[in-house]
Amino acid sequence: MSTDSVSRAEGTPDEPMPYAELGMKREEYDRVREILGRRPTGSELAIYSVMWSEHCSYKSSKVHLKQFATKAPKSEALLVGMGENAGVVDIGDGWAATFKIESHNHPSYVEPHQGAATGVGGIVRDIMSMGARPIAVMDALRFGGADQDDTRRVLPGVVEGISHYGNCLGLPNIGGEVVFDPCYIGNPLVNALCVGLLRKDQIKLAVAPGPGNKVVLFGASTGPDGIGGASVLASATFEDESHAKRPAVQVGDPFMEKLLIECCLELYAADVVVGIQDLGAAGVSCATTELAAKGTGGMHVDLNLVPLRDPSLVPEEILMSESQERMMAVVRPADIDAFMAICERWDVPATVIGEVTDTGRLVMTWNGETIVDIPPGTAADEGPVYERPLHEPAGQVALNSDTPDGLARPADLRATLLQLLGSPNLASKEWVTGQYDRYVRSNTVLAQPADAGMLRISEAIAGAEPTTRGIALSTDGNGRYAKLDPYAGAQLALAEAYRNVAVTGAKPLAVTNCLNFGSPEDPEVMWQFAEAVRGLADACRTLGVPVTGGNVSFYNQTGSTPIHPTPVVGVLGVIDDVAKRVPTGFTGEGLRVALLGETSAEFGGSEWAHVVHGHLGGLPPQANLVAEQALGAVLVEAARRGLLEGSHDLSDGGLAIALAESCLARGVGATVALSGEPFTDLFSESASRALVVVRPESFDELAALCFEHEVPCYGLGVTGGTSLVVEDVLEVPVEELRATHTGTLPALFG
Amino acid sequence: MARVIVDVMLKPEILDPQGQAIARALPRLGFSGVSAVRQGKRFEVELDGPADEAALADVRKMAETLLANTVIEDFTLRVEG
Amino acid sequence: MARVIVDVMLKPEILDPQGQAIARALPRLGFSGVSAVRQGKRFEVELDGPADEAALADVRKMAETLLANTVIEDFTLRVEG
Amino acid sequence: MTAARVGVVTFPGTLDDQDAARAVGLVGAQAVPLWHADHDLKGVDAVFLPGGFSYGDYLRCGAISRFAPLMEELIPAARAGLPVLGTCNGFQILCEAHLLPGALTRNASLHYVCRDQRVRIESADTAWTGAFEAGQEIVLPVKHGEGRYVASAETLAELESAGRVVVRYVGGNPNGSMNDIAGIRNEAGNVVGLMPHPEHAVEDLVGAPSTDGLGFFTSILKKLVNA
Ligand SMILES: Nc1ncnc2c1ncn2[C@@H]1O[C@H](COP(=O)(O)OP(=O)(O)O)[C@@H](O)[C@H]1O
Ligand SMILES: [Mg+2]
Repeated sequence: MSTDSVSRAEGTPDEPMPYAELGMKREEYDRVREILGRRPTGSELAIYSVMWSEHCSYKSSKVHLKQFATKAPKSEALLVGMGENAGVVDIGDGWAATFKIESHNHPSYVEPHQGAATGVGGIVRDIMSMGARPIAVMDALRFGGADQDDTRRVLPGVVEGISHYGNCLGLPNIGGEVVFDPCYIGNPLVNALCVGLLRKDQIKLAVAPGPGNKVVLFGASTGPDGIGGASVLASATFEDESHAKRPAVQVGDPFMEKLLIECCLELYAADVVVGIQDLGAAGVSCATTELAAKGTGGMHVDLNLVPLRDPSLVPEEILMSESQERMMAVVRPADIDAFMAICERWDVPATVIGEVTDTGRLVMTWNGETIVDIPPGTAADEGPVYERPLHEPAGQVALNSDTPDGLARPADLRATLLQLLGSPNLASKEWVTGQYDRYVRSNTVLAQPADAGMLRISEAIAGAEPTTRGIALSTDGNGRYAKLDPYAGAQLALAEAYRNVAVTGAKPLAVTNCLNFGSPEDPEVMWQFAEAVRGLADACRTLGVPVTGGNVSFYNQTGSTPIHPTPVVGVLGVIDDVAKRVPTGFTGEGLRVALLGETSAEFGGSEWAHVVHGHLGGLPPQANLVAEQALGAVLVEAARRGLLEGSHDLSDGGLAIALAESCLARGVGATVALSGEPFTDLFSESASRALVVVRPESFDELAALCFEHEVPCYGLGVTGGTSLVVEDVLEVPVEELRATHTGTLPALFG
Repeated sequence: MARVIVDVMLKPEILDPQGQAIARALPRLGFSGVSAVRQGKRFEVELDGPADEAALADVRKMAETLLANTVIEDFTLRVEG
Repeated sequence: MARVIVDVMLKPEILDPQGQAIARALPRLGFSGVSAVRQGKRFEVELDGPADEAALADVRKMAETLLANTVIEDFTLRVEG
Repeated sequence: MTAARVGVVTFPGTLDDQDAARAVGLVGAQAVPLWHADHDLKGVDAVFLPGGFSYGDYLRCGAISRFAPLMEELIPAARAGLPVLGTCNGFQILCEAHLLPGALTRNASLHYVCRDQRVRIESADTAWTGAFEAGQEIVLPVKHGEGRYVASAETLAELESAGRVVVRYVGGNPNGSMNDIAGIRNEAGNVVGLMPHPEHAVEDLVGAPSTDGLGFFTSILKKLVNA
C-alpha cells in the first residue's frame, strides 16, 4: 500500500483514522479536520497527536501555570522566561545561567537504568539548546518504601543510570534528594536538573527565521525508540503486523551526547547557528513544528533524508520516534560547510533534511509525495486547553483533623534521635552520591553533603572574562506536607530550597519546578495541582524569585490511587565572591552554635510522626515567607561579612537531625542546651530556621544583624569534643551517630 | 557438572551504542569487510548436577528474571559439551 | 553476509565479581543447584562477504587486538549458521 | 627560559583535559592541547593522558583510544623516554597500549566509586613523583567504575620487587585492586599510570579537600627544568 499522502487524504475523506488509539479525543480530532479542511494524513495525525498530548501541550495545566507569569515578581535578572527550552537568568559580570528540572518518571519505572539515564540526557540537551555549556546536574528521586521489593529493583537501576550517563558526560552531580514512601511504589519519581552557563549576549533560541536557511538534523540516527503510539498508527495505516510491536524503551548513548555537547559549543563559537532545538519527546514532530512556528512560519522537510538506524521505519514512526542524542539546527546556506566540518571533527553525523520557507506551512515529503502540509503553529501552540473540574478530596477535612497531637511522645529522646537518623529518609545518601562524579570540570565548590551544590563560574567557559561569582542550587519537595495541604506544601518546598541556597551564602535568584501529580482527569488530583501552583506562584511573588521554567508530570498513579502530590522546587542563587561560601556543619572546635528562627510545636507530616508512628495527618508546618526572606537576608549578609564558619538548614527531623548532621560533616562534636520543651525543641519541623557556627568574637555582630532583620537568634552552645551533648537530655558519640547514619542504605541495597 | 551457556543480546530494534562504536572504529584500525557489530553478554552457568529438563527450566527462569533484562534483551540457552 | 561469533571470557584465574554476584544472588532468588557463574562478552560480527579463511583470519586478528584484552581474557571464534 | 611544555591529550569522550591543563598551568608549566586524530606531539616535553570515558569506554576502557593516530606517535616516544602520566582512563589506555603491564577491570563492588582516598607514595623516583618522599601519605580523589588492577602473579612479583608500585591505597581499597595497587610505572620510570586524580586536588576552593595532587605537577616541572 502506498503512503498516506495529502492527495490521497483528499480523495478518501471518510477513511477512519486511529485517533483514539493515539490518545486523542473525538473533539480534538474534529478540530484537526477543521484546521486542515480535510482529514489528516497518517503523518499529520502523528504530529497532532503527539503535539497535543498532555506531555507536549500542557493542556490540563496551562490555565494554572499562567500564574507563574501573571504573579511573577519584578526581576531584572530574568533574561528568558517560561516557554523556551529553559529559562535564563543574569548572574552578573556578563554571565548568564540557565537551569531546568524535568521528570522521567514512567520510563524509569519500566526500565530504571535507561529511563533515568535518558532523563539526564534529555534535560542536558534542553540546556545545550539555549546556547549554554552544561556544567552540572542534580537528581531529585522518590521511591516506594525502602524495604519494598520493587524499590530494590528500581532504585539501584535508577542510580546507575544517572551515574553512568552523567559521569560519562563529565557533568558533576552536585545535589539532589532521595525520599522513600510507599505512595511511590509503582510510580517512582526521577526528576533531573541541569544547569548551564553562557555569556549573556550568546543566548540561542528555538527559531527558524530566514527563508532559504537550511534545516540540519545532527547527532544519533533515528530508530524505533519510544514509538508505542506510532506503531498503532503505522500498523493501522499499513496493515503491517511487523510494526505492531515497536519498543517503548529508549536507550541512551552518553558518548554521543558528550560529542554533541562539545560539537554544539564549537558551532556556537563559530557563529554558524541561527536557531536550534533539541529533540526530546515527539522528536522530529516537535522540533520541526516548534522551530517553524517561531520563525517565519514555513519549512519544507524531505523525510527520506532523515538518517535511519532501522530502514523499515515509515514516516509516522520517524515523526514520533524519541531516539535520543539528536538536535536540529537552522543554518545559513553560506555556513553549511563550516557547520559540517565542525560536526565531522567531533564524529557527529549531520544531514540537511530541509529548508526554511515563507509559505507559513510546514510541508513534508516522502518518496516525492506530500504527506504533511499544515500550519505549524496549530500543532505547536494552538493545542487544546482544558479547564478541568476540580474539587477538594473527600477525605481532606478528616485528614487535616487527624492531628499528631494525640501521638505518644517518646520517653527516650536519645533513642528517638538514633531511630530517625538511621531511617531511610534521613540516613546518609552516600550509597547514592558515591556513585556520582562530583569533581569533574574542577568547578565544584560544594556538593554532598552540603545543603546546596555550589559552582565557581569563572573558568566554566574557556577564554571568558574571569569573575569571583559562583552559583548555588538546591532542589526540595515534601510530598507528605503537600498531601496535607498542597498550597502550603508547595510553599514549603520553595522555602526549603530557598533556605538551602541561602545557608551557603548565596542569594536566591530564580526558580524551576517539576510538578509530579496523579491523573488530571481526577478532580481531586486537579484540586491538589491547582492549589500547589497557586501556592508556589504566591510564594515566588513574596520571596521575589520568578519561576523560569519547569515541567509537569501527570498520571503518576496506580489504578485510582495517586502518589502524594509532589511539587519539587529548584532554586538557583548567586554568591558575589565564591571564596566566601559557607561550608556545611561544624567546621571546627570552640565555635559558638546559634539557632536562627522560631520553633513551635509542629508535627503534622513530620519525619517523627512518619517513622515512629506511621502517621500522616493534621497540618504541615506554617510557611512563613516573610520570616524565610528575613532569615535568607541574614544568612547572605553574614556570609558576605565573613561571620559564618559553618551552617546547616533545619528541615526534616528538626533540630535534632540538623545537630547530628552538623557533627558528622567534619567529625566535630558539640555541647548545646535547650530552652524549651526538649521534644518540641529537638523534633519539631517549624520552617524558616537554620543553625550557624561563628567564632566567639563574632557572635555579637551576628546577634545584632539578626536583631536588625527581626530574626530570632539563640546561642545554643559550643562545638568541640567527640560527642553530641544536649545538656540534661542526651549524649551520643559522633562515631555512633556516624554508624547509625551511614549503615542504612548499604544494608538495604548492598 | 554440566555447563549451560546463556547468551544475552539486545533486542534487534534496541540501540546498541557499544556495538556501533566498535564498528565505527574498525576501518580506522585497518579492518574492512565488517558491516555491523553487536555486543552482548555470555554467561557460563555451572550446574551441580546434569542438565536435565528440570535444571534447564530453572536456568531459563534464571535467565528471564536475572541474567537478561527482557524489556530490552533476548536470550538463548544451550548446553555445552 | 556471514556472521562470526566471538566469545570473550575472563581467564579462569582472574576474579569475576559480576559472575560471583550473580552466583551469590541465586539462592536468595530460590535457585539452587548452581555451583558457579561466570560472565563474559559475546560479539556478533557481520561480514560483508563469506566467512572464508582470509575473513576469519581478519576476525581473529580483530579479536586479539581489539575485542579481547589477552592480558586478562581468552576468546573463541565460531561461524554462525 | 621557556616554560616546560606538557601536552594534554583529548580523545572523544575525554573529560578531565581542562582540569589537567589548569593544574599544569598552576605550577607554571605550559599546557599544550594534543588532539587524538593528529599525528603530532607538537614537540612537548611530557604528556598527560587525562581521565574520562574515551569512546564511551565502550568495549573496554581505553581499548579503542589506544589505536588513535596520536597514540602511534606517543607509544614510541614513551618507549624512548618521554615522560607520560596517565590518570584513570589515561592509566587504562597505557595498559591497553602495553606501555604498562596488567589491566584495569570492573570494581569488585560493581559500583562506580567517587571518594576522597588516602594513598601512599611508594616510589619517589619517577618523573612524576620526585617532589614526594617515599612513604608519604596523601589524599586524592578516586572516581571510576573500572579501576581494579589485575596482573599475573609473575608481573605482580616483578612490580613489587623492582619497586614499580608507585602509589598504593591505604585505609581501604576502593575497587579490589591486587596488592592495593593505585599506580605503577614502567621500568625506566618515565611512564606512570594511576587511578586517583591529582588534577582534582590542586586548589583549596574546588575539588577534593586536599591540594596533595600538586606534587605530581611540581615533580614533572622540576624534572624538566633540571633536565
Ligand atoms: N539523589 C541525589 N543526588 C545527588 N545528591 C544527593 C541525592 N540525594 C541526596 N543528595 C545530597 O546528599 C546530601 C544530604 O541530603 P539530604 O539529607 O536530603 O539533604 P537536605 O535534608 O539538606 O535536603 C545533600 O548534599 C544532597 O544534595
Ligand atoms: Mg538541607
